Amino acid sequence: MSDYLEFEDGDVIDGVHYHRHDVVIVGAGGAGMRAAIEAAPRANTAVITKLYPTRSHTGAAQGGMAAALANVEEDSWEWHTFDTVKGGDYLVDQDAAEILAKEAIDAVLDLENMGLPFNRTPEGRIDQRRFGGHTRDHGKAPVRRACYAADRTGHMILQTLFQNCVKLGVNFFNEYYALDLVMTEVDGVPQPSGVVAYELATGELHVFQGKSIVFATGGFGKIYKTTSNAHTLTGDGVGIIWRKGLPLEDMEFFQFHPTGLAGLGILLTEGARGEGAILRNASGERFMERYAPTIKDLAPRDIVSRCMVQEVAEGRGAGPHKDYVLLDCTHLGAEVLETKLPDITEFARTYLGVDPVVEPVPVMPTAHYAMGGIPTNVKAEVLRDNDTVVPGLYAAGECACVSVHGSNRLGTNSLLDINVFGKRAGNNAVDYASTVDFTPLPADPAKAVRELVEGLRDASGTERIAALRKELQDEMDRNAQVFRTDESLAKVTETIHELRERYKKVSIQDKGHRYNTDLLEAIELGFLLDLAEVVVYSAKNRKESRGGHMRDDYPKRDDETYMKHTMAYLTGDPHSADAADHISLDWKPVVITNYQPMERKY
Amino acid sequence: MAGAATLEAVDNTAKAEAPIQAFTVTLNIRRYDPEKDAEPYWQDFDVELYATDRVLDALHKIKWEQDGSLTFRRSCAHGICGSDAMRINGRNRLACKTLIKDLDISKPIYVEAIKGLPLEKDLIVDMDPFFASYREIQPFLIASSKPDKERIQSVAQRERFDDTTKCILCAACTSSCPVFWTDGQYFGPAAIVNAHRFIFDSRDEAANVRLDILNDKEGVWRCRTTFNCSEACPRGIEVTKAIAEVKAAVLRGKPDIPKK
Amino acid sequence: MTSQAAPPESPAASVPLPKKRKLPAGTLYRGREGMWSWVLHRITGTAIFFFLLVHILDTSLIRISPEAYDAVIGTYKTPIMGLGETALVAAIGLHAFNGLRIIFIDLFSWGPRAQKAMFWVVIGLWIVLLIGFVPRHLMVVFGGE
Amino acid sequence: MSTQNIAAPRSPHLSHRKRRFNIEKWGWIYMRASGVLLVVLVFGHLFYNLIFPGKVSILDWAFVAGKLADPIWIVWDLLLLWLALIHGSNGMRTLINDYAHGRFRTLLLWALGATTVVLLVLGTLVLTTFDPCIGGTDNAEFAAICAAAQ
Ligand SMILES: Cc1cc2nc3c(=O)[nH]c(=O)nc-3n(C[C@H](O)[C@H](O)[C@H](O)COP(=O)(O)OP(=O)(O)OC[C@H]3O[C@@H](n4cnc5c(N)ncnc54)[C@H](O)[C@@H]3O)c2cc1C
Ligand code: HEM
Ligand code: SF4
Ligand code: F3S
Ligand code: FES
Repeated sequence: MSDYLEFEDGDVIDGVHYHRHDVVIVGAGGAGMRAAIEAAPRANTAVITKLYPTRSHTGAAQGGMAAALANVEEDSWEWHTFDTVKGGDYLVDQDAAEILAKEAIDAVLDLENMGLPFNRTPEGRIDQRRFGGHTRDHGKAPVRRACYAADRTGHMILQTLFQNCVKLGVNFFNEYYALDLVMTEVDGVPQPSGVVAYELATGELHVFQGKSIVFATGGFGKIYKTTSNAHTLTGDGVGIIWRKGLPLEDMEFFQFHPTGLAGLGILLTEGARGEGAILRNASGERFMERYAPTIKDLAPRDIVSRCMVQEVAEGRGAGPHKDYVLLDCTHLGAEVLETKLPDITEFARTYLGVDPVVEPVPVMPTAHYAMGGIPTNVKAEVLRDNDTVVPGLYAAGECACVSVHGSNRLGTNSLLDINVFGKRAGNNAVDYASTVDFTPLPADPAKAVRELVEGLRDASGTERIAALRKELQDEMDRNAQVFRTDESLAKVTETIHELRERYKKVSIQDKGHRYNTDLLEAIELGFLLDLAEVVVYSAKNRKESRGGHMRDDYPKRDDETYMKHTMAYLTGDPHSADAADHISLDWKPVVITNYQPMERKY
Repeated sequence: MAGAATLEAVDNTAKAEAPIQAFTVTLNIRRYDPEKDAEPYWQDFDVELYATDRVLDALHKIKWEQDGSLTFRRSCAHGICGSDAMRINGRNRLACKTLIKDLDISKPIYVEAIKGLPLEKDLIVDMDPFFASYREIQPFLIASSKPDKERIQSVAQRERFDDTTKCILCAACTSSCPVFWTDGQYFGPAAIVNAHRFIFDSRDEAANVRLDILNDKEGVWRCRTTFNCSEACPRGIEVTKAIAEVKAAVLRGKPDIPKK
Repeated sequence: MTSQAAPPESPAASVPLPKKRKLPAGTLYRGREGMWSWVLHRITGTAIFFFLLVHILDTSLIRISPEAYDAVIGTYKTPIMGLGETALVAAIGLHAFNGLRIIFIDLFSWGPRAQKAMFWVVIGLWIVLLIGFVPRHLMVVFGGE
Repeated sequence: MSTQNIAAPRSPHLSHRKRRFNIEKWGWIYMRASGVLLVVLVFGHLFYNLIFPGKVSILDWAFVAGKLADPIWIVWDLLLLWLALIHGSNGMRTLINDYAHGRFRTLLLWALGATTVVLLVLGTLVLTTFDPCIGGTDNAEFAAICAAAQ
C-alpha cells in the first residue's frame, strides 16, 4: 500500500490540506445543493464551491419550472414527456424524459414544502403559466405547466435550497475552486478517489477524498461573447472531466435564447411571451405567425432564435443598423409587467433605457444553455463510454447530459432537471458511499494542480488572458453561433489552435497568494479553450440541422445518419494542431420508448 | 453564410442604440493587498468608457487591460447574484447595476470596499460574519405537518412577504448601516429582512422563535431608522419598513398576517 | 466594443506603478435624509442631555438660597448665554419634531415610505419655530435692560 | 479607524442571553412614549420660562419660587425631570453601547447610571421640599401666601 497516501482528515502535508468525506459535491448551484440536501443528513458530506452558494447562476433563472400539476388546467406527465422529446428534436433519451416529467410533480412539491414561495392561484394552489414548447395533448395548444415565483423562480429555488442547506448544517467550502479530479489506478482501472481544490482566500491547495463525488458545476456559456451566462460559468467541471479522458456528450448543442437584451445578452424570460408578449420585426409584423402558425411566439427556442436571425438577415431587422427585432410587451399593461415580470422590466429600463410598458424592447438571441456535457445515466452516474459507469462518480445539472434535453432544451425544463437529477445524484451518491470503502489517494494527488498553478504564477510570457478570451468569444459568436457552416467551423478550429499556442505564453500580473482572481481567470480560460474546441469539433462532425445546432450548409434534419448522440474523447496532446489528432468522436444510440421521430411542426 | 454575416451586425447593436461616444473616466480605487501593503491606499485609473457601460465594465477594463491584480468579486453582471456590492462615490451599490451615465464623470469615481466587514483585499471583504448572522435567525421554513400536496396559501398571504423574498444577500444594506459600523455586533438589516421573510409567511410555525432571537440587544431594537439600508438595497426592498414590521410583531407577540 | 482593443504594449511590463494617494480612511458615507436626520437627532439629544444635567444642578440652588440661585442665574444673563439659549431651543425643536417623525415611522405603515417628506416637514416646522422664537428672544437678550 | 482593527462582527461572546426584563424593548417603547409627553412638557416649560414673561432677565429666584408655589407646576416639573432625564440617559446609554467598548464602556455606563440616580433624587428633593418662603420677598401676593402657610 506504500504507493498510496496515508493521512487523517485535517492533515496538512507539504502545504496541502487533506479532507475526508463520504460524499464530495462540487458546485453549490441548484443541482449541487439539491444533492447536498439528500446527502448531508445521511452521510458525511462536503460541498466545494467556487462561489458563495447564493451567487450561483441558478439564481438568474426567471421563468419557471415545469411540472404537470394540473393546478389550473388539465395536464399529464405523458404530455410533458412528449413535449420534452419533441422540443429536443427527438435526440432525447425517452426513458430519462419520462423520469423527468413524472418526478417533476414531486420535485415541485418538495420545493414548496421546503418553503419556496410560488405564486398562487385564487384557490391558494401553486399557480402555473404557459411556456415555450409546452402543450396539451401532444401539441394541440399551449398549456399552463410552468410553476413560477414572479420572474425570479431560479432565485427562489436557489434561496430555498440554500435555506434548507443552512437548516441541515451542510458543510460548505466557499470560494474553493475544484481544479482536478483525482483518479487512482485500482486493478489497472483509474477510479475516482478525490477532488483537488484551490482556496481563493489563501491560495492553498486542498484535497478532498470522497467515496462518491458529485459534479454539479453548471454551464460554460462564457465560450461565447453574447451570453446570458455569468462571468463565472467557465465550464470548469466539464473541463476537468474532459482532461481525465472521460467522454463528453452532445457538445455541439448549445441553446441560444431568443430574447437577450440586444448587444448585452442579459436575458428577458420566455415567461414574457408566456404572458402574451409578441416578437415583431421592423415593420411591426408578428413574424412568428409565418413560421409557427399554431403556437407562434411560443415555439421552442431554437426555432424562434433562428427565425429572428432570419428576419434580420433578410433585412427586416429594427434599429438604425436593422440588427435586432423587437419584443412588444406594451399591450400587457403596467400591472402585469410590474407584478408578474418586475425584474425583466427593470433590466430593460436599467440597461437599455427602454421602458417595456410604453415601448418594445430590442432583443436578439443570446448563448444560454449547454445541452451537452458529462454523460450520465438516469441514476446520474457518469459514463466512461456508452454504457460503462465510473463507480462513485456522479454529475447533475447543466454540466451533465442525461440526456433529457436532446438537441434543444425546453424552457423551464432545466430548473426541473437540476431538482430531479440533483436529488437522484445525492441519493445515489450516499447509497454508493454506504457500500464501499474509500479508494486510496495516490501519493501527492495535488501534483498536477500545483504545477499548473505555480507554472502560471511564475510565467513570464507576453500574452494577456483577457485578450485571448475576448478573441475566443468573438470568434465563437461570429462563426459558431446560431448558424454554422463547415467553413465557419473550420475557421474557429484554427483560431482555437492559435489561441492555445498563445495561451502557452501568457503571464499574469498578480503574483500573490490571497484572492488571486487573475490566476483563476487564467485557469478558467484554459477550460474555455478546451470546451470551445470540443463544441466546434462535434459541430463540424454533425452534418445536419437539429435543435440548437443549425448548419446553413445542411439545413435538414437527417435521422438516417445522425439520430444518435455524439460522444467526444480526448485521446491525444491537446496542443496538436489538428483537432482530429487529439479528439476522437463516437456515437451513442438514442433511447426511444414511445415516440418515433417526426417532423417538428408548431 | 447568411447567419454569420448577420451576427457580425448583432455585435454592434449596443453601439447602434445611442450616438456612441467614448470618454475618459477616472476611477479612484481604494486598494489594499495584505501581502504587500500595511494600509489601504487610493489609486487612480483612467479608462475609456461609453455612457451605457457600468462600473463593473470599468473595473473589468482596468483588470483586463491595465492592472490584473485589481481584485473584486462578480458573477452574474446583472444584479441578481449579489457578488459585487461596493461603495461607489460614497454609497453602497452593485457595480453591475451602476451605469456610468448616472454618475458625475467630470470628477473621479470613488470605488472602495463595503464598510464594517473585515477587508481582505482591494474590494473584497470577508463575508463570513455576514452569513453567520443570517444563519442565526433560522432562515428556513419551519412547519410540522408534511402535506401530500402543496400547502395552501392565499394570494394575499403570499403577497404579505413578497418584498423580503427578493433579497440576494449582497450585504449592501448591512454594510451601509451606521449602527453596524460601530461594532459589527448588530444582526444587521439583511438578517432581519430574511427573518421577516419567514415570520410573515403564513406557512411557517416558528415566528415566535425568530421574534425572540431578534428581541435582543443586538436585534431589531438597535435599528435607529437611518434608512441607509433601504436606500442601498439594489433589489428595492423596503428594508426599514420590514424592520418596523418585525418590531411591531415583537410588541404584539405575533406577526400581522392576513387570515385568508 | 467589438474592436480588438489592442492590449497595451508589452503587457508584463506595463503594470502602472500605483499612483498612491493619501486618504486611507475611506470616504464619508453619503447617506441621505434618513442618515442625516439621525446624525442630527444624536447630536441634539446629547447636547440637550448635558444641558439638562447642568440645568438640574443650577435649579437645585433654589433650595439653598435665593442669593446663590440669583448669582448663578445672573451669570447666565449675558449675550453669549442668550445665544446658547437660542441654540438650545433650536436643538430641542429639531429633536422634538424629528422624534415625532421617528415615532410616526415606527407606528404607521405609511411611515417608512413618507420618511423623506416628513424630514422636510420637520425642517419646515423647525424653521417656523425659529422664526417665532429667535427674533423675539434675541431682542430680549440684546435689546433688554 | 480602518475596518481591519475592529472586532470581528457578531463575535460570539456578545450573543443573546435570555433576560426576563428586556431593557432594549422597554427602552424603545419608553423613548417613544416619553417622547410624546415630553413634547408637551418641554414646550410648556420653555414657553412659560422664556416667552411668557417676555424677558429673560426676569428669570430669578423669585420668579421660580412664584411658579413653584403653584402645585401644578411642581407636578409638571417633576414629570419633566423624570421623563426627560430617564429619556436622556437611556439615549446616552445607546450611544455608549455604540461607540465605547470593553472596560471603558462599563465604566461609562456606571457613571451614567450614577449621575442619573443622583440627579433624579436631587431634583425630586428640591422640587418636593421647596419652600418658597425661605427667602424674603417683595412680592405682596407671595408674602401673603407665606404668611398664610405659617
Ligand atoms: C438567465 C438565465 C435564465 C434561465 N431561466 C431558466 C428558466 O426559467 N427555467 C429553467 O428551467 N431554466 C432556466 N435557466 C437554466 C438554468 O437556470 C440553469 O441551467 C441551471 O440553473 C443550472 O444549475 P446548476 O446547478 O447546474 O449550475 P449553477 O447554478 O450554474 O451552479 C454552478 C455551481 O458550480 C460551482 N462551480 C463551478 N465551477 C466550479 C469549480 N471549478 N469548483 C467549485 N465549484 C464550481 C459554482 O460555484 C456554482 O455553485 C436559465 C439560465 C439562465 C442563464
Ligand atoms: C421634546 C420631545 C422629545 C421627543 C419627541 C424625543 C423623541 C426621541 C425619540 C423617539 C428617540 C428615539 C430615537 C431612536 O430610537 O432612534 C429619542 C432619542 C434620544 N433623545 Fe429624545 N426626545 C425628546 C426630548 C429629549 C430630551 C429633553 C433629551 C435630553 C435629555 C433627549 C435626548 C435623547 C437622546 C440622547 C436620544 C438618543 C439618540 C440616539 O440614540 O441616537 N430627548 N428622542
Ligand atoms: S436586503 Fe437588499 S441590500 Fe440587503 S442583502 Fe438583501 S438584497 Fe442586499
Ligand atoms: S441602515 Fe441601519 S439603523 Fe436601521 S434603518 Fe437600516 S438598519
Ligand atoms: S455581478 Fe451579480 S450582482 Fe453584480
